[in-house]
Order: sequence, then structure tokens, then C-alpha cells
Amino acid sequence: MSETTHDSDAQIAYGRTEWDDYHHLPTNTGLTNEKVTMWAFLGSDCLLFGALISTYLLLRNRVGPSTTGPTAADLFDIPFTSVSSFVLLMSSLTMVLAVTSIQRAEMERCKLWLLTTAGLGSIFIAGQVYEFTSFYREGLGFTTNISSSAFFTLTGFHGVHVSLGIVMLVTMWALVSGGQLGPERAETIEIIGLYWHFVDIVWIVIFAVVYLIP
Amino acid sequence: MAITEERPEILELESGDTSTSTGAFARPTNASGWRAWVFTVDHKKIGIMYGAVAMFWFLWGGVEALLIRAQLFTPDGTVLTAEQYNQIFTMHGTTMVFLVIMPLAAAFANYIVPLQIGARDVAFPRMNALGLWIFVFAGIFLNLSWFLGGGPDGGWFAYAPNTGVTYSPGAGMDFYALGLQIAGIASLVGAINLIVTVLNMRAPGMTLLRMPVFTWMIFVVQLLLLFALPVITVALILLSFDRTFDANFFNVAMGADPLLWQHLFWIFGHPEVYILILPSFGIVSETLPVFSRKPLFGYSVIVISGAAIGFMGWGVWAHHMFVSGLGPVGVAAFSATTMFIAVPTGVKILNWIATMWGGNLKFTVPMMFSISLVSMFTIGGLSGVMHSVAPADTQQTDTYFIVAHFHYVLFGGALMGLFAGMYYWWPKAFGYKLNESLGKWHFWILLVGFNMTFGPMHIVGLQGMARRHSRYGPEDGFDFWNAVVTIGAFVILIGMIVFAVNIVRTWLGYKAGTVPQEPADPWDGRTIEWAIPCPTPEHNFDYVPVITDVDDFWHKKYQPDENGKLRKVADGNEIAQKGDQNPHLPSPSYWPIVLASALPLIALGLIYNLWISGIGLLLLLGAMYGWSLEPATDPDAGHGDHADEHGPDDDDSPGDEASEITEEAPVV
Amino acid sequence: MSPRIPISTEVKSLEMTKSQSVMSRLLRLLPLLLGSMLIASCASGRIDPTDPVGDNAKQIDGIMRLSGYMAAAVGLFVAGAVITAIVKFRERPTDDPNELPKQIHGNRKAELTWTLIPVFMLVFLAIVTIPTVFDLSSKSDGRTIKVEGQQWWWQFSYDVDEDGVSDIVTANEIVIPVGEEINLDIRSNDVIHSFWIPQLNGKRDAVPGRVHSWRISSPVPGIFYGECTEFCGLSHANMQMRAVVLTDEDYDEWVREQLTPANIPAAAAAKSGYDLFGRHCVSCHVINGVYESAADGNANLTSGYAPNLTHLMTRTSFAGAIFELYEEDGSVNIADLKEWIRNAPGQKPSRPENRQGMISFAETLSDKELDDLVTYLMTLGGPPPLMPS
Amino acid sequence: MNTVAVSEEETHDEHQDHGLSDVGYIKIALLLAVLTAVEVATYFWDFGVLEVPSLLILMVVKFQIVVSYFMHLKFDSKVFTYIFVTGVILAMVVFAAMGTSMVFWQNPSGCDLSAYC
Ligand code: HEA
Ligand code: HEA
Ligand code: HEC
Ligand code: CUA
Ligand SMILES: [Cu+2]
Repeated sequence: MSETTHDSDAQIAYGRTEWDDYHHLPTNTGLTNEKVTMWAFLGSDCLLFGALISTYLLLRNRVGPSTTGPTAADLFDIPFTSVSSFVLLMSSLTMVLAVTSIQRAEMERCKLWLLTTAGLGSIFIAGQVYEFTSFYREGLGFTTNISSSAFFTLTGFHGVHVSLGIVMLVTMWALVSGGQLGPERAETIEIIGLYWHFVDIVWIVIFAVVYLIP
Repeated sequence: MAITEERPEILELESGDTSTSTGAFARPTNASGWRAWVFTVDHKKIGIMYGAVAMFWFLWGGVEALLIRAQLFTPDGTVLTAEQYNQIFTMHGTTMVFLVIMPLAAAFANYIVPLQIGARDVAFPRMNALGLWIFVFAGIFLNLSWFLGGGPDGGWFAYAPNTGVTYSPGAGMDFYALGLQIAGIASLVGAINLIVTVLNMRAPGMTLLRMPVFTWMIFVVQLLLLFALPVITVALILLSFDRTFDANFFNVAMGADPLLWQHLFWIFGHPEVYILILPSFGIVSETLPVFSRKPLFGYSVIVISGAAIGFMGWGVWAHHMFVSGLGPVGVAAFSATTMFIAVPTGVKILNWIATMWGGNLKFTVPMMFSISLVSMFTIGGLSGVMHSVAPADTQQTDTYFIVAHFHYVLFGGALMGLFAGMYYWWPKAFGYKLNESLGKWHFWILLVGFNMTFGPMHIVGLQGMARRHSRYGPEDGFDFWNAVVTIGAFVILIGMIVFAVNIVRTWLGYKAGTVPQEPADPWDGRTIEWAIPCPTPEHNFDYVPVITDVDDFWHKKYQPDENGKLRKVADGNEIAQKGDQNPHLPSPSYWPIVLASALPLIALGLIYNLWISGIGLLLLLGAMYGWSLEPATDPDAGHGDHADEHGPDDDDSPGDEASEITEEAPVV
Repeated sequence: MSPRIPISTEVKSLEMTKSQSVMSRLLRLLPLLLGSMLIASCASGRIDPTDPVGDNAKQIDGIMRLSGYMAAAVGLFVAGAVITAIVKFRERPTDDPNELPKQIHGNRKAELTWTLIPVFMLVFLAIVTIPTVFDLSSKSDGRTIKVEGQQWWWQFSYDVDEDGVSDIVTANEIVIPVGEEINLDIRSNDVIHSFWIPQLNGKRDAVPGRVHSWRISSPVPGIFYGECTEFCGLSHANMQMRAVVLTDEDYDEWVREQLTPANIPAAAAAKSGYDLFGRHCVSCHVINGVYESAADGNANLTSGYAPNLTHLMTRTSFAGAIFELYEEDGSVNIADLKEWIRNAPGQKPSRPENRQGMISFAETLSDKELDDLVTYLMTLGGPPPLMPS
Repeated sequence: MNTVAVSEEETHDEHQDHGLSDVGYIKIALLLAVLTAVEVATYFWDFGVLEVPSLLILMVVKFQIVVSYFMHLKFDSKVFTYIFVTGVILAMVVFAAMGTSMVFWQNPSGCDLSAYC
């Protein structure tokens, strides 16, 4: 530190601006840090699911000398999965309604839609649990063959994502109910909504390429 | 998701010098001693800790390298058993890549980027601390394997099925898979944090194309990490599931194709090598202009080529698989894409030379390391182009010719650049310069030792010496050069000891007053981190700088006179900020380190006993809960106009500033 | 600018501090050192890819040299430029510290030049490379030999009568006739290995679950050395192989001998060894004609395979070609062979407890028994058609 | 690069435009439901060669709709679009290349991948 120059007021400190305080600095993009964070995370997650889905697609029909048991695709129950896919799809609608209602400061509605969304998500998870157990009963466990390992890993990871989303939704519901989260923080709900919709579009892809395309 | 609950720290960093309780426990105070480090959320302290821990692992990775070299000093070496050798080279590669170069780059990214963009901290300081501690625990976890039955023994790219339980029954590969998974989480957290920081927290006027090149390169690297890490995450998940839960992903008897692992690993692995080199490219893009006293030649070209390298790096991964059986179409395609990555890299090299050309070169230590990056990396890059010729690579792959290539780019490139950065920014971080003449000894010994170590590897490689061989025979004719290589490695050790001596001596000297404190701008710097005192005050900037130019600080010092000739109009040290304003301190927190410590527990449990995982999981959940109850900055610190808006019971992170910001018209 | 500034100039230019000048005096010794190193390095080994013999290897060598010269040219240019810059533009004591060098921010033409020149060079390189890739991966109309890698040795199988069943199974030494482009079907029985005989061709991975084709040929008879180059676990360093290239007559003779099954020996010691073999070894090893029980693979090893020993003595080496089977005078290397049978894991790192590699018989067999076993093994064919020189 | 031009490269006037009304979202959801129904129909009726392409198209359309409307990407800052679309496209291109190389680009003389050999 150049002590010698300290008292000279001819010197201006480099970079003095009319904001002498960080408190009033906007972000450069005008976007909040949290929302950029969530989108960055979702961009990253695309590659996670990209890798899992392509792994499944590459492995689903592979057999070796010790392969036994059916493939996952042999056991698909399309009508059943269609219903649970539909449920998850509709939960995206209720999610968006939760966001619009908190933006309009309609807290009661917001709570309702949050819970509905979490509920629909739970139905989806229940469906998945049912699917897994029925596969298991039909002789397709996680370790049975290569297609089952790949299938359970892919859908399991999606299920974990959904479950995390449910936890977040219920937390949000609790916060809104407790009055700790008001309309001024609608963006928090919006960000969780982004996550929820992302999980939904991943399922849109899985439903089409894993379940429907033979 | 804790991530979303963080709030924009930049808006409010308040004095944490208090122990008032908020959240679940009393908050740590900012006091001093080790607590000031362990619970800190300050990007500068975090940066320094990243660096220190990485240097420790460098020592360890170096010891492993020396053991490798001792074994290969003579034919049929007997220093190590084959088993030890395999574990040691695996851990040497893994350590150097994941525990040395990446965290060293993270050290600079953390310390320097906020300063270069004029920010008070990164976007999410607690997340930043979390990343650091996860990385620390990942390193410890990986190396725990040495004490629990032996290190991983599958090579750093761990080709399946050799890494499955059938062929690698020890726990080593589990430590590898889970340890890298943990390290990956650290990098992902850090990457997102820095992306947000660079996007959102630049000083007014600092458009993307006024950003210093170092910040640019770090930004590109974080994007690469963001998109590359999930791929290795999946690969490691598949491997762990195979090993731990008997899945069949790499079980050939079940019809697995081992190439799947190779693809997944290298889809990550190749972007990874650019993750390793680009920070150093950024560093020399800062130092070369400063010590040539000329602006960077082709600023925008260098930035764009950096981004282009990052982008093209996604299309070349299979050049690591030229002999794996890709088939000629794939081999030809990847061979061609690989070649063309030399173009943007070459553009950078030539722009650096053009920066020096016609300059007024000062051979300070950082400059010498920077020049050695330019020349040594080129050698490594050119051997890379020789590998990209796929038919030729069928003779080169898995020989020491490859080992020579990647040490030239990693040591001669990445590490030389990082050393340049250390000497260059040392005064900014610690207030004094490292001794220049010891630095020159360090440099010359290192340069000689480096070329002695890795230069001859080209020769033995072309003569057919295969890598990852724990021995070679006397009849192979490799003895002479291997002896030279081993001696070279010990020369490197001497060089590094000189460096360590330099660090300790200058530090002691500084404390004793014989080593002078540096003013704000000791090198006649160009970017705004030199516009604040050395060492950086805890709050970074007194005032937000307004940026009007690339190399903004330099333009404040040098302006054209009436003839249009550039003249020095101000002394950097005098116009620099004084560091005597607004001591806003970020509030420290227990939670990052607590949360991070849960991860190795969970992983250990996956290897030994799921109950341990359960404990880890509880710890994780508890820490997340405590974390979210704790406001990002201590409201009781009683500073600022927002303190009253959210009292202690406002237990989730308030987002009001955020909405406030968007209401304010963006500054135009 | 000249790219050939001698090193000493660079050094002088950097002489600014005392420490440096000491260093630079050391550096001036460098050429001397380099010279002596070059002489020493001429002693190249027996596995040298820079001394190609086979057509494929020669083709590769050509393109490798081309890329090497290109790289060297670029490297010399860059080195020249860097050194010139260091020498010419270094700060001199006479420089006015207030005088700035000319501030140049860039130059579009220069950027374009050093983008386009590399592009042209690389387009050229790609044009040469791509056809070569396809060339080298085509099949020839020569005979096909099956190559199998396993921890940590190689097996070669010949289907002489082309009925789809292997007639000759041998280990570690692939015997081929001179001048013929042999097709290899490369497989693995456990982890990934890589087949490499550098003087004949580049390498090709042996990946379990896949068959990779590759070609080798040699215009001259002789023994060529190679090794496994994909990390395959503990004894990766000890998994070598040889290609024995024979004249057509020798090759036919070799085939004839290989097709002859083994006999039960008559002499006492050998008979005793034969019996011991039946007791201890047949669970893994096959000897055609007498011990075929283990037939095609067995459960004692993760790979399921141990070397077929029917014509052991026609090989020049054993155990992943790391031990010579014959002394230089042509007598059998009894010592190593006996030591191998006594304690294989002691001779070559392996993990028999994990079913990787041959088990130790140090506890099981007496010295006498070992001698008998070796005596028996010595009846199994031989001597080899070619000996290493 | 002269005066204090403290501007950003991105402008955010679109930012104010906050998506659709609730009714709008319900309509979108109905559309999605219909598209899903069509998808499921391919399971019950045979669409012949059209089946795979039509499923893929439907999938992309649904994806696009959810991202644009439910996730507001259509109305929100372009920064988000850049980040997210980079991820989506990288994933598609990279894994498509990996997949095709593992399935189609095999060594012509090598064995067919779907069979163990
Ligand atoms: C910092 C890390 C780093 C960097 C930057 C690079 C850069 C490059 N690498 Fe390297 N590479 C590694 C780290 C790195 N590599 C590692 C760790 C491995 C081994 C992994 C393992 O197996 O363990 C590896 C392996 C590796 C292989 C596989 C070899 C094998 O196993 O068979 C190949 C093959 O193509 C390759 C190519 C290249 C190329 C073409 C570049 C290019 O980016 C280089 C471009 C630069 C230049 C070319 C020099 C400057 C250019 C000019 C002056 C312009 C003019 C030039 C021309 C016209 C030629 N690398
Ligand atoms: C950045 C990466 C990096 C670095 C710096 C190094 C450094 C070194 N490497 Fe490394 N190496 C790799 C990355 C790296 N390596 C990788 C990825 C592999 C492949 C692994 C695999 O095949 O799986 C490899 C493989 C590898 C091999 C091949 C092994 C084999 O295939 O069998 C060899 C052999 O010689 C080798 C040697 C060395 C040597 C002698 C050094 C020396 O330069 C080391 C010198 C360092 C020291 C001696 C430490 C000195 C430090 C101090 C004294 C600390 C000072 C402290 C303070 C200042 C605080 N390395
Ligand atoms: C557990 C299985 C097993 C048993 C039992 C076994 N071997 Fe082996 N043997 C192997 C394997 C595996 C190799 C290849 C080892 C290598 O090269 O790494 C081998 C290699 C050999 C070789 C070298 C062959 C060559 O061409 O390289 C000889 C000779 C040999 N065994 C002899 C014997 C004798 C004699 C016995 C009985 C006393 C015996 N083996 C018992 C598994 C076995
Ligand atoms: Cu087999 Cu290496
Ligand atoms: Cu690469």
C-alpha cells in the first residue's frame, strides 16, 4: 500500500463510480443468479440423461452367452405407462398454475396447485414402483440381464429426479403455508417449476424412445 | 435443492464479525486462526486453500512419479512389485489430473476471476466453500484406498471390463469410481457458480468482449465442465453399479460392449484435457502483454479461438480409440476432426508470439514460465497432431510417445502456465513477490529437468516402449534413455524444492520485514485486479470500477498525448484504490464443510457397509436443513439497508433483492 | 527470420542475473551432452517400429514420417520465432522506460494467414490419412488365424482344413509363411488386450465380445517381437508375443508337425512326468491326443483357457514369451522351465487365487517330481524351426 | 470503446412479457394431452413405416411446447435459451455420434454387434 500518496486528494481512487455500494448493482444480464443457476444445471442434466438414454438404447437388445430372462421391453405395459406419463404431463400444467397464482399473490391457490403437483408426481412414482415390482415378479431384476440393468438405471434416475422434485414442492408448500414465502419470492416457485418441467420433458423423451418406439 | 435457495451475494456482503445465532447453530465468527479458514466463504481464502491443497497433492503425485521412475531406472527394476506399480501409475495420473491441475485452475479461477470482473465475491460464496471442501474430501477419500487394501489399479481411464470386480477384486477401483464422482460434484458446483458469476456480476461497462482473457478462458472451462461432467458421472455410475450392485453394464458374458465405457469416458475425457489447458492459456494471455508492454495481439481472435477449442473439443474424443475397433469410418472421421483442432490452438500460439514481437520484453519469472508454455506446449501439440494421423497412431498409442505428448501439454503447457500465474499473482494474494532469482533457478532447473524427463520419452516411445509396463527387458534397448528420464525426474524434484524454499524464504522474509510489501500495481498491470492493493483487501474493491476498455486499468495509466503518442499519465499505484473503505465481510458458515463431509461417508458405506451410508445421508440431510435455515449473510451483522427487511426468523433465503434488481432499469 | 538460431544465442540473451549466467554456462554443455546421448541411443531394441519390415508397417512408417516432418517444420518455425522474439525484443538497459513499444492490437491479414496455412497443411495431411485408414483396414485373401488374448498370454488357432474347427492351437508365437498377407481375427477371453508386432503392423485391440480383423505379413523370414499394449491388469508388462515367419517349406513342415498328436512316452522319468501331468495339470492344460479332457476351456481360470502344450517344445519361449525356452547353445532352458512349474506366480506376477494365471506347485510337487514333469514336457515336439539370433 | 457506455450485450425488453394466461396454459395442456393420445395410438394401431418418424416428431413437438410455454423459454431471456439449447444439442449430437459409431460404423469385416461372437 502506497502510504506516501495517501493524503493527496488530487488522486482519485481508480474506478470510483456513482454506485459506491454494491447493494444497488444489478446483475449484468438482468437475470437473477438463482434462475441462471437452474438453467445451467438443467443444461448439464441434459447430458446426464442423454448418456443414460443412449446407454439404454445401445444395450437394450444385447445378449451374450449367459443372458437369461426377458428384456425390459418384453414386459412393458404400454397402457399403464401411458396413464402415468399422462399424469406426469398434467402435473406440469398444475405446476405452471402454481407459478401464475403466486405471481398474482393468490396464495391459497398456489398452495393447492403445489400440493396437486406433488400429488400427481407421487402418483407417477407409485406407478413406477408398481412397474418395477411387477417386472421383478415376472423375473426381471436389476441384475437379471443387461437390458434390465440399463432400464432400471435410466428410469430409476428419472424417478430420483421426480422424488427430489416432490420434496422441493412439499417444502415450498410448507413455506407458503407458514407465510415464509410470499409473492415477492414467486421466482423461487418458478425455478422449482423449471426443474419440474425439465423432469417432465425427460419423461416425454423416455416415453417415446424407450417405451413406444419398438 | 439448495442451489436455488441461495441468493445473490453480491448484493449484500456484510460484516460477519458476530456470533449471534441464526439458523440451527451459532454462526462461526470471523475471528482468526484456523476457523477463519475452515469456515470462510471468502473467494480469496477459498482460492488460496484450493492452491495449497493442490500443491500438497502435487507433491504426492510427484512422489508417485518418482517411484515410477525409480522402478524404470534400470531394466527389470525391483523397486516396486507389478501390483504396486499398477496402482501407483493409476493414482499418479488420477492425482495429477483431478487433484492437481484442476484444483490449481480452480484456485486461480476463484481468486482472480471476481477481481478481474470487479465483483465482491462469487455468486454463491457458501456453494464455493462447499465445492472446496468436497474436493478436499474427494482427495482424501481417493487416497484412503492406500490404507484400505491398495489403490485403484485400472489406469486413470479405467477401461472396462478390467476394472470390474472379476478382474479387479480389491476395493481400489471402488475408491476410484466413488472418489471421482465426489470430485465431480465439487467441480460441477464450482462450474455453475463461476458461470453465474461471470454472466451476472461483472462491473458496469465490462461487456463480454471487455473481459480479461483469463476470465474468458475460465468461463469457457466452466462451460466445458458443466457439460462434460455429467457424462463421466454416468460412466462412473455404471461402473459402480456393476461393482457394487452386480449390474451388467460391462459384463461381456451378458452381451456388454466394452467400447461403451471408452466412449463415455473419452466424451468426458477429451473436453477434460482442454479443461486442463485453457486456464493456463488464459494466464499467459495476461502475462505476455504485461511483460511485453504491448496489448495482446488479436484479443478477440484469442477469445474466439479459445471458445472454438472448447467447442471442437467435443468432436474428437474417439482419437483415444483408434485401435479399439471403431471401424474405418469412425477412425477416419475422428482423425480428421482431431487434426483441425490444431488450427485454433495454433492461432493462439502465433498470436502470443505476435504479442511478444516488437515488444519490450522483461524476463521476469512469470514471463519466462509463459514463454516456456508457448514453446513446450507447441512441442506437445505437434506430437498430438502426429497421433491424430490414425494409421501412425496405431504404432504410437500406448507407448511412451503418448506419455511424452501428454506430459508436454500437461506439464509443459498447463503446469508451466500455472507457475507463471503463481509468480504473477503472488503479490496480489500475499502482498509480496516471490524472490525473482530463486524463481529463475526454479525455472531453469525445471525447464532442463522437464525436457530431460519427457524429451527422451519421444525416442523410447518411437522405439516401441509400451506404457503402463512395470518392467522392460535388458534386450529391449530402452535402458539408456530410461536412465536419463529418471535422472530428469529428480532434476524436476530439485527445481520444485527450490520453489518450496522460495515460498518459505520469502514468507519468512516478509514477516521479518526484509521482503518488501508490494504496492497495488507491481508489474504495471493491465487488468483491474491491479487497481486494488496488494494483498487484496477482504472486501476486494472500495468502489465499483466502471470499465470502458479491454485492459481498462492500463488505459487509465497510459493515454495518448497531443501527438497521439501514448504516454504514461498516471502511476498505477497512485490511482489504485486504497482498500480502506467499506469493510464488508462475507459471513462464514459451518455448513459447507459439514455437508461436504457427508459425501465420503456415504461413499465409504457403499464400499463397506450401507449403515455408514445411512449415517452419511443423515448428516447430508441435516446439513442441507441447517444450510437452508441459515441466511446467506448474517442479518444480525447489522449492516446495510436490507437488514431490517428480513429478520432472523426469515429463515429461507430472501429473494427480494433479486426482484428489486429486475425492477431497476438495467444500466445503459 | 532464421529458424536456426543456435541455442547459445538464446541463452546469452537471457543472461541478466548471476543465477542465469551460471545456468547458461551449464546449458552450453548441452550440445555435447546431446551428442553423446545420440550415440548411445543408436542401440535400438528388438521391437522397433521405426525399423518396419512388413508392408503395412512400412506404409504406416511413411505417413508417420510425413506427419513428423510437418510437425518438425512447424516446430522449428515456432521455435525460431520465439527465439528471435526473445533475442530481438528483449528489454535492454539502454531502453527508455517511458518509451512504449509500438502498440499493435492485431492484424487481420496476419490472423488470416496463420489460420489458413495450417488449414491447408492439415487438409493435405487428412487427404493422405483417410485413404490409408481404409487401406489398412481391408481384408486380404490370405489365410486367417484366430488370435485370442487372455491374462496374460496369447493363443493362436489355425483352421488348416477350413472346416470351421481349429486344428492347431499354440501359444504366444504366431507362425506364418513368408510373403503372405495373413488375416487375423483378434478376440479376447477376458479383458481388453492389444496385439502389436511393430515391425509388421500397428496394433489392434483384442476386445472381449468383439472380433477385430487385422493383417500382418513379412517379406522375409525371421522372428519378430511384440507385446500387449492395452493395460490388462497385473502382468500386462509380461504379455509378449512373437511372430515366427517361415519359408513356405518350413511352414508346411511346421503345420505337419503341429497336426501330429502327442504320444504317451515310454521312458521311465518321462512316463512318471506324464502321470504327474495327468494328476496336476490337465485341469487346465490340453495335450492333444493324450489329455484332451479340458478340451475347450475350463472353469479354473477366469479366462477359461490355459496354453495348449501339445507342441510346447516347438516354441522358442514360454509364459507370455517372457522366458526363453532354449539356451543360446540350443539346449532346453531347463532351469527356468522347472522354476516356472514349481512356482509360476513367483516367476511372473499373477493372481492364481483370483483364477488369473497358473497356480504354484511349490507345496505340492517334490523336486524329483518337477524334474520328471520337465522331462515329460521336453518330449512334446521340437525343436523350433527358427531360433532367436 | 470510448465513453462510459455501460451497456450490456443482452437487452431484456421481452422479459416483461410473462407467458400466457391460465386459460392459455390449460389449452396448451390439452394440446399436449392430444399429442400424447396420438403417440399412444401407435401402440394400438399399426402405423407402418410412419410409426417411428411420427413418434419422434411428436416427441420433439411436445418437448418444444413444454420448454417454450411451461418453462417460458419463449418469453424469457435469450441467455437461458443459449445455455439450455447448448446442452440439448450437445447431448443429441455427441450421443448420436457415439451411438452410430457403436452400431453402424463397425469394421466391415468385424462381427455384427448385436450378436455375441
Ligand atoms: C492439456 C492437455 C492436452 C492437450 C491440450 C492436448 C492436445 C491435443 N492432443 Fe492430446 N492427450 C492428452 C492431453 C492433451 N492433449 C492426454 C492426457 C492424453 C493421453 C490420455 C491417456 O491415454 O492417458 C492425450 C492423448 C492424445 C491422443 C491419443 C493418443 C493415443 O492414446 O493413441 C491424441 C490423438 O489424436 C491426441 C491429440 C491431441 C491433439 C491433436 C491436440 C491438439 O489440441 C494440439 C494442438 C496444438 C498444436 C498443433 C500446436 C500449435 C499449433 C501450431 C503452431 C499451428 C500449426 C500446426 C500445424 C499445421 C500442425 N492426444
Ligand atoms: C498434470 C499431469 C501430470 C504431471 C505434472 C505429471 C508429472 C510427472 N509424470 Fe506423469 N502422468 C500423468 C500426468 C502427469 N504426470 C498421467 C495422466 C499419466 C497416465 C497415467 C495412466 O497411464 O493411467 C502419467 C503417467 C506417467 C508415466 C507413465 C507410467 C506408465 O505408463 O507406466 C510416467 C513415467 O515416467 C510419468 C512420469 C512423470 C514424472 C517423472 C513427472 C514429474 O514431472 C513429477 C515431478 C514432480 C515432483 C517431483 C513433485 C515435486 C513437488 C514438490 C517438491 C512440492 C513442492 C511443494 C510446494 C511448492 C508447496 N507419468
Ligand atoms: C490353474 C490352472 C493351471 C494349472 C493347474 C497348471 N497350469 Fe500351466 N499354465 C496356466 C496358465 C494360465 C498359463 C499361462 C500363464 C502365463 O503365460 O501367464 C500356464 C502356462 C504354462 C506353461 C507355459 C506354456 C507356454 O507356452 O507359455 C507351462 C509349460 C505350464 N503351464 C506347465 C504346467 C504344468 C507342468 C502344470 C502341472 C504341474 C501346470 N502347468 C498346471 C494354468 C495352469
Ligand atoms: Cu494384455 Cu496388456
Ligand atoms: Cu484427446
